[in-house]
Amino acid sequence: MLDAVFFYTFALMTLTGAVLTITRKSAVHSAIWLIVSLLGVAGLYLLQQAEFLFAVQIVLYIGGIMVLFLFVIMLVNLDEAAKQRQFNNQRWIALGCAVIVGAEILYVLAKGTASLSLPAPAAAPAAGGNTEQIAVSLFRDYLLPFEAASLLLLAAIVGSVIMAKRRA
Amino acid sequence: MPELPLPTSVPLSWYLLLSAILFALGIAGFLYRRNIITVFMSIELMLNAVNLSFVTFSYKLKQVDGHIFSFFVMVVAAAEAAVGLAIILTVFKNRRTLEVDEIDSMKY
Amino acid sequence: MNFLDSIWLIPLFPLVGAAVMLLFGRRLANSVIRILCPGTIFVSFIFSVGAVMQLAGSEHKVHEVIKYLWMPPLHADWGFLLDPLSSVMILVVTGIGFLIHVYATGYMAHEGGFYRFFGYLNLFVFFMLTLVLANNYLLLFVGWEGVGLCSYLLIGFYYHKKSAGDAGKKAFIVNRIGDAAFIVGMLLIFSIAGSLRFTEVNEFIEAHHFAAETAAWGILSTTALMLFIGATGKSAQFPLYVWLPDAMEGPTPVSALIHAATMVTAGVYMVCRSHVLFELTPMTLQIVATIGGFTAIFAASIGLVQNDIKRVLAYSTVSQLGYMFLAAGVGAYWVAVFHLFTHAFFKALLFLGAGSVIHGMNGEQDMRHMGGLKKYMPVTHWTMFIATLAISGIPGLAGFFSKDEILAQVYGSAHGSKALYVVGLTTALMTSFYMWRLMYMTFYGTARSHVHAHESPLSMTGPLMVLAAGSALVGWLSVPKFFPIGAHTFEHWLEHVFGSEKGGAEIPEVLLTSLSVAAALLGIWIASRIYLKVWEGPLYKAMLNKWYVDEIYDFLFVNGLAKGGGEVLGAFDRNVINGGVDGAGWLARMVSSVSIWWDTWIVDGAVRATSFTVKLSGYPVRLLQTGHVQSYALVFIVGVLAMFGFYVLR
Amino acid sequence: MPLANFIPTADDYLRYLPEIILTVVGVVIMFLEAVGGERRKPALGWLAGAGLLAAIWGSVVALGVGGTGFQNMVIVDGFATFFRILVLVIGLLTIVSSTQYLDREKANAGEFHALLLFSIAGQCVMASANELIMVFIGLEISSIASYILAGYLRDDRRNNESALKYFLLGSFATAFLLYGVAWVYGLTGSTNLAEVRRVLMTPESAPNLVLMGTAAALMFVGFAFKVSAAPFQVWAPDVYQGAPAPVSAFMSTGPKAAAFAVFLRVFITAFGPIATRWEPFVWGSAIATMIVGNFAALTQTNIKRLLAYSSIAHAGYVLVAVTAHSEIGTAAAMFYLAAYAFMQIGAFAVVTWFSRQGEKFVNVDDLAGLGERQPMVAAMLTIFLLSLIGVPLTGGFFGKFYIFRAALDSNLVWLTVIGLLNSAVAAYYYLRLIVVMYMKEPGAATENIGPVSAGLRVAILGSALATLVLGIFPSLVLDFAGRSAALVK
Repeated sequence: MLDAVFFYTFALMTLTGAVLTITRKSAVHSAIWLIVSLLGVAGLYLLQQAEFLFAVQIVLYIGGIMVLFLFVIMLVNLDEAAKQRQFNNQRWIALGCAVIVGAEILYVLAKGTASLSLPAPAAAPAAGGNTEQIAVSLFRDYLLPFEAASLLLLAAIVGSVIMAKRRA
Repeated sequence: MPELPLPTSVPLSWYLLLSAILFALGIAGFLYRRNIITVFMSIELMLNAVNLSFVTFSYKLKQVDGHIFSFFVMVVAAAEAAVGLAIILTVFKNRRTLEVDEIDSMKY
Repeated sequence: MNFLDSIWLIPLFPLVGAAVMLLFGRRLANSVIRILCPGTIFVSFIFSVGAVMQLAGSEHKVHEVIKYLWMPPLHADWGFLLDPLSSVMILVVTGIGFLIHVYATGYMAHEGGFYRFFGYLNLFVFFMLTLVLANNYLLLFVGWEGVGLCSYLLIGFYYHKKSAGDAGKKAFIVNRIGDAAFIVGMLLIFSIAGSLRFTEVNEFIEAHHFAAETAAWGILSTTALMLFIGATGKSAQFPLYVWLPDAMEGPTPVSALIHAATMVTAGVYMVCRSHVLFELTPMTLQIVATIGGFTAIFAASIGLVQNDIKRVLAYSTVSQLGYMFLAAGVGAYWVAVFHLFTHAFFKALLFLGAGSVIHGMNGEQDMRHMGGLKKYMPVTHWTMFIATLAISGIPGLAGFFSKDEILAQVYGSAHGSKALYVVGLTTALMTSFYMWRLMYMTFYGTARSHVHAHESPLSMTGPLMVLAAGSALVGWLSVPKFFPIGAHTFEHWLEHVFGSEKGGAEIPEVLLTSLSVAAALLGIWIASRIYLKVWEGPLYKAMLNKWYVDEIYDFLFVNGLAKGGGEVLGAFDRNVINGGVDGAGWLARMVSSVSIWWDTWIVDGAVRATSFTVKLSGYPVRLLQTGHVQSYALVFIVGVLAMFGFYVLR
Repeated sequence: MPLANFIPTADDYLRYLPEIILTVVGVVIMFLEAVGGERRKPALGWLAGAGLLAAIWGSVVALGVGGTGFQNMVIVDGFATFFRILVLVIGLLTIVSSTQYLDREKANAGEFHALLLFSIAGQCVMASANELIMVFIGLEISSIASYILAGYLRDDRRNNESALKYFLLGSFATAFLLYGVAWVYGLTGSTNLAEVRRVLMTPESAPNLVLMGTAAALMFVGFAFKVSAAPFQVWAPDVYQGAPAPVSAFMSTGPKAAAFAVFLRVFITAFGPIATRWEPFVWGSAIATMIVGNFAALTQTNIKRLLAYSSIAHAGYVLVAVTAHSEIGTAAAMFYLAAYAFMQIGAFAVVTWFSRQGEKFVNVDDLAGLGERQPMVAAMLTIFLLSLIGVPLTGGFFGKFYIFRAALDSNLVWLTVIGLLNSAVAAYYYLRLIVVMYMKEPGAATENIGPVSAGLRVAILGSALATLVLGIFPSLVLDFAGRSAALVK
């Protein structure tokens, strides 16, 4: 019962945050509502025993990415940006399409979940907490993606420096 | 750590439905916001929807592979944010605008 | 020397010539080029003659030389096949090609880019020889596209003329449509027979005893039809003929070589090459014959009133190619090849003669400004006279034998019909009319311009004379059965490929021959009545008469009938009163006007429609590519919706 | 399992040699750029080239110890090696054709080369991926580096715009791809391609087909974006037009080839058992792509944009081969991508040279009289255009021929017919370029044109040679492609 309460709370946070993110006029407000939404998602992670991701969501997403967003929003001229028209000409068509896409996904899901037979887990999960399991898995099975991700980050760092630095 | 019982009162598919709605909201934001930064934020919403699905499936499958995939998605999101915001900044420097539909010098 | 095993060298000589021209030509003196380029073709000719003689002497009438296994999974290689069919083709290509090269050294003497012209010309011969010597469809297609490309380069040779560039482009694109069908045909053949080699495909088809697809349309019929559509593109058959008349923008030797003697016959060659397949598909054969017959009469009717000397010949070529397909369509492949062979001589001669006239008239191509050239250009006149007799079907000359045989086969063959025979006979009448109209307007009567015409140099008249001899004599290689003298060499030679003729219905050959001769004579007579009479009279009357004819034309087809029915009656009256001669001319004009109407409105309309389509296609693009990121995203979403909708709705 | 099982073996590292070499060389280049002076700049290009050559060697070595590695994360087989070498060669041609460009636009060479190497490394990761997570990471490495490359001249407005559009739409499409991956994971319990296939093949564990098809459709969005297939192709013209010419050349070949590699790998290996589910929309997309690409190209006046549309059309032909989902289809797609890469890079190399500083001359009419002023370059461009049209004795012809053969083999008659008609339409706009080059009087753009720089000359001649070799001796490449096309063992 308690988890249901938590679920509805976090779900409400997530959806409200998301709706307000895409409707608030000011970019700063949008960013703040996005943080609320991300917090809601983090809560949902926790509900599903993903403690590690919960932590990463808070530290990396909210603490890192969103701060970066806010930083950039501050950097560009905020006053001018707020005065601009916020929604483009195709907004009604766009909304309609987004609704239809959502409806279709929901429909397919609803139709599918009746017969949604997830495969049985291949092996019993190893003992230990979620973070420990992830650590084991990440550094054994997923060692290569982990290393490859470092190349990704390197490329991203170099790229953003090139874009941001002043021309020599 | 003792294993928590499955939350029986909330069916798993609700998480998936929530994720779908979140994804659609992200699409909507991408389609109709004019501020490039907000458009970009909409993508973050979509990625979160994806992560939520991963975690849910992972929970159901009693695996951590989905968690790891989500983790990589976040890493990539961070990298994209850095690069993307840098690109947005150069665009702003050159054009003094953040309205996405004014960036249309090349068309047809 | 074993020429048979050296057939792979035959295409190589012109290639070497082309390579030298295109790489170093700029530094070579014209005198060197003048020797070198025709020289390479001549060497090829020698090799061809040698190989054909040895083939004739050998037991086996098929000789295959495979130089390199090109694509083993497709059974396609750089391999060459010499059999009676390809031997006829290489002789035509190298022999007539050589003469035209010699001619071109004179004709192009004062043009810039001499080396480039000959480079392309040699390249063309290379591809043409590859086409006819290929032992598989794929290599044939390489030659097929190659000749198209060279034709494009050579039509557009006059760079400064925009119309030339457009004509080249048109030719290339129209041919692409045919090529697309050819590729499909080729792929179908591969999927049926598992090979692209002619010998293996034929063996496969014969070994598996495919039933002839008489009752229902099947895969073989589709394959054959695809090949035929490919042929209609290259051989300028209805409705893909439209590029050929425009291709006359190119230099005249090019018209003679490519658009009369060799390249345009590639389609006929290809159909004959695939005769085993076509034999099994009577319905496709029916289409071939019908399209061929229709093209023949249709193009001839347009040719009746053309005033540009080269355009008359262009339509005549389309018409004669129609004859060849008519022959192939009734199953008389050897006759098709025979006509191809004789046609190569007299049509090349006609083009070269026309070129000589144009050369002598300093570039004038409009026959209305010619006349009376006989005394200034005697050699040109006499050689063209022979060619015109030949194409009209006057007994004893080349065209007579082949055309007569076609008509007889159309009449008598199991695939033929009386209706097609009538079409063929009418075409023969028209042919002799417009050819003599050309002769009269050009060489007889009084001169209608102040250009001082002069005879062309020997390098040009020489080939004319050789071709004239050919036009007169080659027909005797295969004469009608009731002829007391003459040989049947050609027929027997090709029997090795097509098999001997099956005994069809009894053909009243003498009667048919008399009819076709009568048609030819009638055409000449009408032409002489109209043009000789008119042009020999005072200039005033000539002008008046011309004006009057044009007026009817204008009235009927330009101003429209509504303007005054009375004048139509008056015009008709005058025509009736003026007698059957003028009446026949009027009728000819009328038929031809309909064809011209088709040409201006439907064909040019198609061209206009193309540019219209191009413009039109811009609009959806503007709608789609707005430059806005979000409308792009919207397109994405629409795509996603479509895909999901597919699952949801299904 | 004992820990020792998880320690990568030496063979594992050998299997990953090309990626390792590229990463190391990339890092070294950045280091040298920082410590080296201005004079050493040209050496960086050489170093990058050497790195690529070494990586090609590395790919061959890797093939020697072929198989799966790193806990099934990668698979090194003929298919992977083919695409690795292809993207490496594309990288090589890009480097030689960009040296003069970077000089001319006064752009920083070191970082450019490093990013290029990273991007290629990402594409190699894609080519050898055996797991959706590797597909995703490889895709992102390649994309992030190319976002930056597209906007490399950051003061240029067109570059900015190009980078922004590419980035926003790229991330958007990636989100769809990821959503699809999430579903695949949820439905099959794995992201390993072989495992996904196994689950789909087993009737008792087979998931709901509607959901599975939708997952495939979502993933298709991501791949279709990368290969610029309709309706996800809309970004390509703007991005290729705006990006620096050598980068456009690279983007329209390298990432496209790699994306087709993973596309084929994922859809044929993993989703092979549900082919009837995805075939219809790939079929539709193939037709739409060919038509949109060719018809939109008809009206273009900007050469870069025209080549962008043509690259869309060519993606459509390859999609025809994908739709066939047979071994010969795969082989045909491989051959076509190789042939296409050379002709496209060659054409772009000519544009790079011709456009002059600031890319002033990029209009079709600017080419007027090129045949007279620079006959050699004009002849080379003609070869590329003829190959793009698909004239025999060029690589483009055999590419198309094999693709349509594969399509007919799989009974895709309409696709074949529409494809062939499209290739007839395509002749129209390519010929326009040839006509302008040879049949118009030289204009302002061709009057004072300088000679071609050494690097570009290598790129142009090399591409032309490759185009002709692929056209005259297609079996050299086709045999290898045919042998390695068996994705399902």
